[in-house]
Amino acid sequence: MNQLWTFWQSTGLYLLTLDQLIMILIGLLLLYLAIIKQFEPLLLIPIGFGGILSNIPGVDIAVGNGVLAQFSAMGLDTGIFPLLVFMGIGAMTDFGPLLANPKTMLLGAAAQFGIFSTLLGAIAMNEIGMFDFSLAQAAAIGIIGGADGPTAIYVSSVLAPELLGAIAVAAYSYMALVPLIQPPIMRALTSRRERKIRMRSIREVSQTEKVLFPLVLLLLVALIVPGAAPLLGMFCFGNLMKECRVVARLSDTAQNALINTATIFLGLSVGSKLVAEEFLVGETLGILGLGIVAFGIGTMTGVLMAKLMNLFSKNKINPLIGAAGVSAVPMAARVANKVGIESDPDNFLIMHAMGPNVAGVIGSTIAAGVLIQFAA
Amino acid sequence: MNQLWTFWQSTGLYLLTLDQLIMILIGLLLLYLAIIKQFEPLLLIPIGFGGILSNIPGVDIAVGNGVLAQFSAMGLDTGIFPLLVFMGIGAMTDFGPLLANPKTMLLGAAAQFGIFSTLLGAIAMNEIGMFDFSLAQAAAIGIIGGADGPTAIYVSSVLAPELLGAIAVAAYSYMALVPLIQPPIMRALTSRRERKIRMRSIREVSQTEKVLFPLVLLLLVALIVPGAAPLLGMFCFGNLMKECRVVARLSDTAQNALINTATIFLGLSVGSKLVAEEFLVGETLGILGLGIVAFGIGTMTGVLMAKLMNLFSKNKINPLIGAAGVSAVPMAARVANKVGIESDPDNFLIMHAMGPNVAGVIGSTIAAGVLIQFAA
Amino acid sequence: MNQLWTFWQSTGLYLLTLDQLIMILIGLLLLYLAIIKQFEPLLLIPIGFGGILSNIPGVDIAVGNGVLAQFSAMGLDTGIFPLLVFMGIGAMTDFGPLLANPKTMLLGAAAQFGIFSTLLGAIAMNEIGMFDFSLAQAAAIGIIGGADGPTAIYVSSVLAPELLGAIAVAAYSYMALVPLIQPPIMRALTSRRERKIRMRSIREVSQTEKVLFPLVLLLLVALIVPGAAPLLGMFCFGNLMKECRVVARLSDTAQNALINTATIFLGLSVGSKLVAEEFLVGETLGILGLGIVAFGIGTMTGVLMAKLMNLFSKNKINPLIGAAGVSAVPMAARVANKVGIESDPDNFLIMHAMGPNVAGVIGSTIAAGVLIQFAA
Amino acid sequence: MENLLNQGVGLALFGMVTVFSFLTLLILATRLMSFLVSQIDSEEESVLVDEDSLPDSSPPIAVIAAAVTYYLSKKQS
Amino acid sequence: MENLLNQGVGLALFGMVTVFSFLTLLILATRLMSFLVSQIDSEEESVLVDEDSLPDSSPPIAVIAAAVTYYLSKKQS
Amino acid sequence: MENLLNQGVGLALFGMVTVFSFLTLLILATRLMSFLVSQIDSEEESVLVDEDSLPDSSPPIAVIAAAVTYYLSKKQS
Ligand code: NA
Ligand code: NA
Ligand code: NA
Repeated sequence: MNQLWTFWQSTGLYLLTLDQLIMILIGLLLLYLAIIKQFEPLLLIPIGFGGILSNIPGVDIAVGNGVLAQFSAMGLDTGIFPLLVFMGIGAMTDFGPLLANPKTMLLGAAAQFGIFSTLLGAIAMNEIGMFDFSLAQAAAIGIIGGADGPTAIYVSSVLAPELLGAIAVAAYSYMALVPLIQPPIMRALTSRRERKIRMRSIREVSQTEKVLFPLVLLLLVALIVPGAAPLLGMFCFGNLMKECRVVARLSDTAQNALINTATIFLGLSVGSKLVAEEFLVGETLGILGLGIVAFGIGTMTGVLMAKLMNLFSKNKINPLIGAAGVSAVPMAARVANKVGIESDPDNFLIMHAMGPNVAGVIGSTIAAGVLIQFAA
Repeated sequence: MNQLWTFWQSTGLYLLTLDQLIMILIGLLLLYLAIIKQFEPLLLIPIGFGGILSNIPGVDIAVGNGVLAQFSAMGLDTGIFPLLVFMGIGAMTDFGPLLANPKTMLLGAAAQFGIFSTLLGAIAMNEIGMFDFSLAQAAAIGIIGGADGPTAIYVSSVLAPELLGAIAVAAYSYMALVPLIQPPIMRALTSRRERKIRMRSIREVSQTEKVLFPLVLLLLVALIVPGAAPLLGMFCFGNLMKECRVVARLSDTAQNALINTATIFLGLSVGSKLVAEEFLVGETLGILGLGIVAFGIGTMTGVLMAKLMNLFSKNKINPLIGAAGVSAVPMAARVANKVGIESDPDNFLIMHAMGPNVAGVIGSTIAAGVLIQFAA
Repeated sequence: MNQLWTFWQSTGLYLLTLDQLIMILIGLLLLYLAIIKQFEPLLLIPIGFGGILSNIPGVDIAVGNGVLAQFSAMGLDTGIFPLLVFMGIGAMTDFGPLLANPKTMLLGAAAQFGIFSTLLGAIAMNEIGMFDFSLAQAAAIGIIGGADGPTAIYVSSVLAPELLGAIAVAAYSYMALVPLIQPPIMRALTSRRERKIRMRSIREVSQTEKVLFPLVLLLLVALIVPGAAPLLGMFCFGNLMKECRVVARLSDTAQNALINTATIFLGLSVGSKLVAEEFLVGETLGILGLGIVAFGIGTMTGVLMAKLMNLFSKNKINPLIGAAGVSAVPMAARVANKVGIESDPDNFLIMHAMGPNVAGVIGSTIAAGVLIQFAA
Repeated sequence: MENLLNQGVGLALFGMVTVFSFLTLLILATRLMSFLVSQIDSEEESVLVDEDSLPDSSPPIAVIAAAVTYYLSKKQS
Repeated sequence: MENLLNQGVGLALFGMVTVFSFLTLLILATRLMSFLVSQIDSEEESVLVDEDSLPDSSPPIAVIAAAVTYYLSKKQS
Repeated sequence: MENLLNQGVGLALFGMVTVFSFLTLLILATRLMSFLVSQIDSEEESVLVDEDSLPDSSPPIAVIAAAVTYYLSKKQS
């Protein structure tokens, strides 16, 4: 009898708290979003599953010597996993469209207003007494507006590890929601005529330019915003391996086995931060609310910048591609294309939108560098 | 001359002890079994080779800062390597046959008698004064009966790291010997008529069921045997990645580059435990002896449970598939098929045997969870 | 204004020192050599890029908790990365040509004179008061003459980590320069008639011999030079996985995902040693000078040994293949073939040269073992 | 020694009972799951893995917010 | 609190200016790079990635030695 | 300094002798190995890698047990 009692006390049925139950349900919800709604499944499946594992009572998984705690210590607290993912993304990125039309970089700059206005929003929430965010925390929340997963995770692991779970969940969820969040804003800010603007066909970019660009980018970062060098450095390294064409086997591994492994470990590690005490707090609500505002403002400023540029240039830009400046590669570029087709079924904007789309990645990395350097 | 003497003293010829020589020969024997007899070569080649490396005198390989000592500290002492292998196996496992005929799970339960009777056998050896096993050691020895390599390694790394080498060698060797150990027992316990039983064809299982099953399994584990959650959690995670079909690239890496890498490191790490002082002890003989008994009893109880179930059910089970309940995936299922064909050349049992076969994996993981929770 | 000043002080433009600028230029030069001149790009691209990252001012990349510092601590200081690369090379090596004509191993032995004469050269530089190398440093410099990248990195990580950057750069640069360094020496030491010697066609080697060879090699190492066992052990393990043919999936991962990942990390880690204080020193000049002498002497002694062997043997060896004994697989073997074709367009030496070429790898590993055992 | 024997027998019995109970429950849970799936599948076409689907218009992310809010409100009361 | 607000506004302004300045400079640098590449490419055929090329006869490794020498000589003087 | 020179010359000589001795022994060992393999191969067909073979009836795992037993018996005596 005594042994039965001991057993009963060891079961999850006995030990499970309401907090843990809610977190397990949230984990299942993330899996549902990832599998059925196809919300960024590559990250949300490991995050959701890791979140469930982390809230199983009576066993050390996300704490102590548990396996997820070890993954987390190995690659999340150290920044290694997001940097490896970023290297792999670099090895998959084609800067061709951006090089063909460099001025679209300004769209990728403008869309980063989302980051900084969210930072201000977080501080405003402090002002009205809702929360008590530090500057570093506000900066980490702001980075959700960068619409770039590994950057958001990297920045929060440095500035506000205690908010990492909520920030990562918000960042990936809203990236998946881009097709819902962006179109109404894009339609509201543009006339039908603007949406019909056809852009000039893109010039072909030589391989030499593609090889040199990651080096030019890295050197400029080194000279101006060194704080962005770890992130952008790994990104440029991946891109150089791809474009130089003499290390195809390394580039292939960076794009496949290595990024996949890093993604699995990164997702599980982020999942290990979904423990009730850290996630079931009012701040999470604030983060979710601020995150959607961030995406909205980024979309808005991207579109407006395109309209502003059209005032001064004769080669008109279709302002829809400004929305792609938030990053969320390649979803936001596809959304720009889709909204464009609504007004003119023969106007394919996807290649034009890829330029601001990858510029948005650069822009949010620079913003991340500034935040890490000055908000830490 | 002096330098020659120093050199001579640094050579293996001078330093090699009898113990080390025997261990190197055992390592060569494992390689022979793996390469010529094809005994579980994926694990026994790294284990055997690691065993040889670990017994080279005059250089730190399995000790100090040696490379195998580092692998071992990194992934064996921490449990990471066996868990990654288990994740990969999950990503390769098809629960379809089990879902088509869930009651065959009972066969996978019954065959775990092998684990617990071996535990008792180890304690009985204590009683007659042969050895001096602790409860944790007896439990770790028992898990050999689970016929599942990563589970055996994981459990012994937690409960009895000092026996890990012998337990891993015994577990993989006997898994390879399943085609020799099982058939006589299967024939002895069944009539020719029973061996000829044809089972109903298996229903098709929907993809939705396959996606939900790893979650159902994980949640049940969380509620009842949390101690099994690390092992089964990683297994279910691998399986979910495979079945959900939206993260094919992650599933592919889990099934290939990642499990292969983890297998190489795991095997070498286990090999680093094959040092003479730990392996050349009487306990190893006891473990080898108990291990074969464990496989025999598991086979027996699997078959007998099938016969018992037939007493109460009108859909008769061919009792040969009970033997597949020990795990040893997919060897034991193939053996059931082969013995079945001896009695009726048109009776293909392989698909029916896959159900109890994977149920045996679940069963031994649950047993492992109980042992870790209550014998530690 | 204050903030602008703070920002200005945080930029690379303000912080960059002349040393760092020079190192960044050297990093760019390495990338140029790797990409345009195709100097060993697999290693020189990560090394060069890592070198640039490491010299970006104002941010911790190669120091403190920087990502390259972490890679370096994880796998370079511990020896793990070069050993994994070596395992992969083992899994890609075919000992067939060597087994067909074992006496060509003597060529691989002779070419290691380059190692030891460079060691003496380093000490001679001490004598004339140019530098102040310790015995361990001189030994690490000598290993450049082994013409084998991972071996050079492994040895210097053990004997002289402070020289690792310069030694690795020299080793890979000269390996890439083999087609320039070797031919004049080969032509000077051989007569046109010798260069026209046709060698007997190579016998077919059985698979059994190929499986046994790595084990014979490992056991001989264990008995005679245990210090070489970590390097040669991993090499033989890779080769056994390939030749035994029962673990094709492990061999495949060792040859692809695993070696590529290790190469990326190894290259970046070596790059992290290219910091100005360690690289921009007179010793680097000495190392670069000694390195080219090492390659020259190794080539010379390889060729001369072939001529010496021809005095005692009736099966004449074409002395050009002696130059392949330096290692630099497979470049040196190709150079032997190319120089041979100059004299006789129908005389293909490539297969004959592969024997001494891989023997050179064994030879330099043995030399490395001796140096580690007696110069540490 | 006697004590170890008792412990061992207890652990063996208890372990075997747990394994059996667990797998019996798993049979029931699996059957229930399969039954529910067949019910749902017969109503609608398979919902799984529709490559072209974009997220629909009622973002379930709101559920997370709702869950946290509800939880916090209960906690404070 | 007031202080945090000030800091935040400062950081936001400053961050946005930096992002814009950086990307503007990047546009200029990219254009310059593309221009130079087009000049060089028009002179000679593409130099990149010639599979058969062996290293040519003026080993640029010498440049490393030269750089280090030059640097050291300046340092000592 | 003189000492370092001596050490260096000693190490160089000794290292070169070791490399040569090792590879000479390896030639002999390789030849012996190839000879033995050719003898065995001529007697029977190649034994390696027979995909369909199942473990035969005299389990060599027993050899491990025998080795350990033998070793222990000698140790105790
Ligand atoms: Na962005
Ligand atoms: Na089992
Ligand atoms: Na060599």
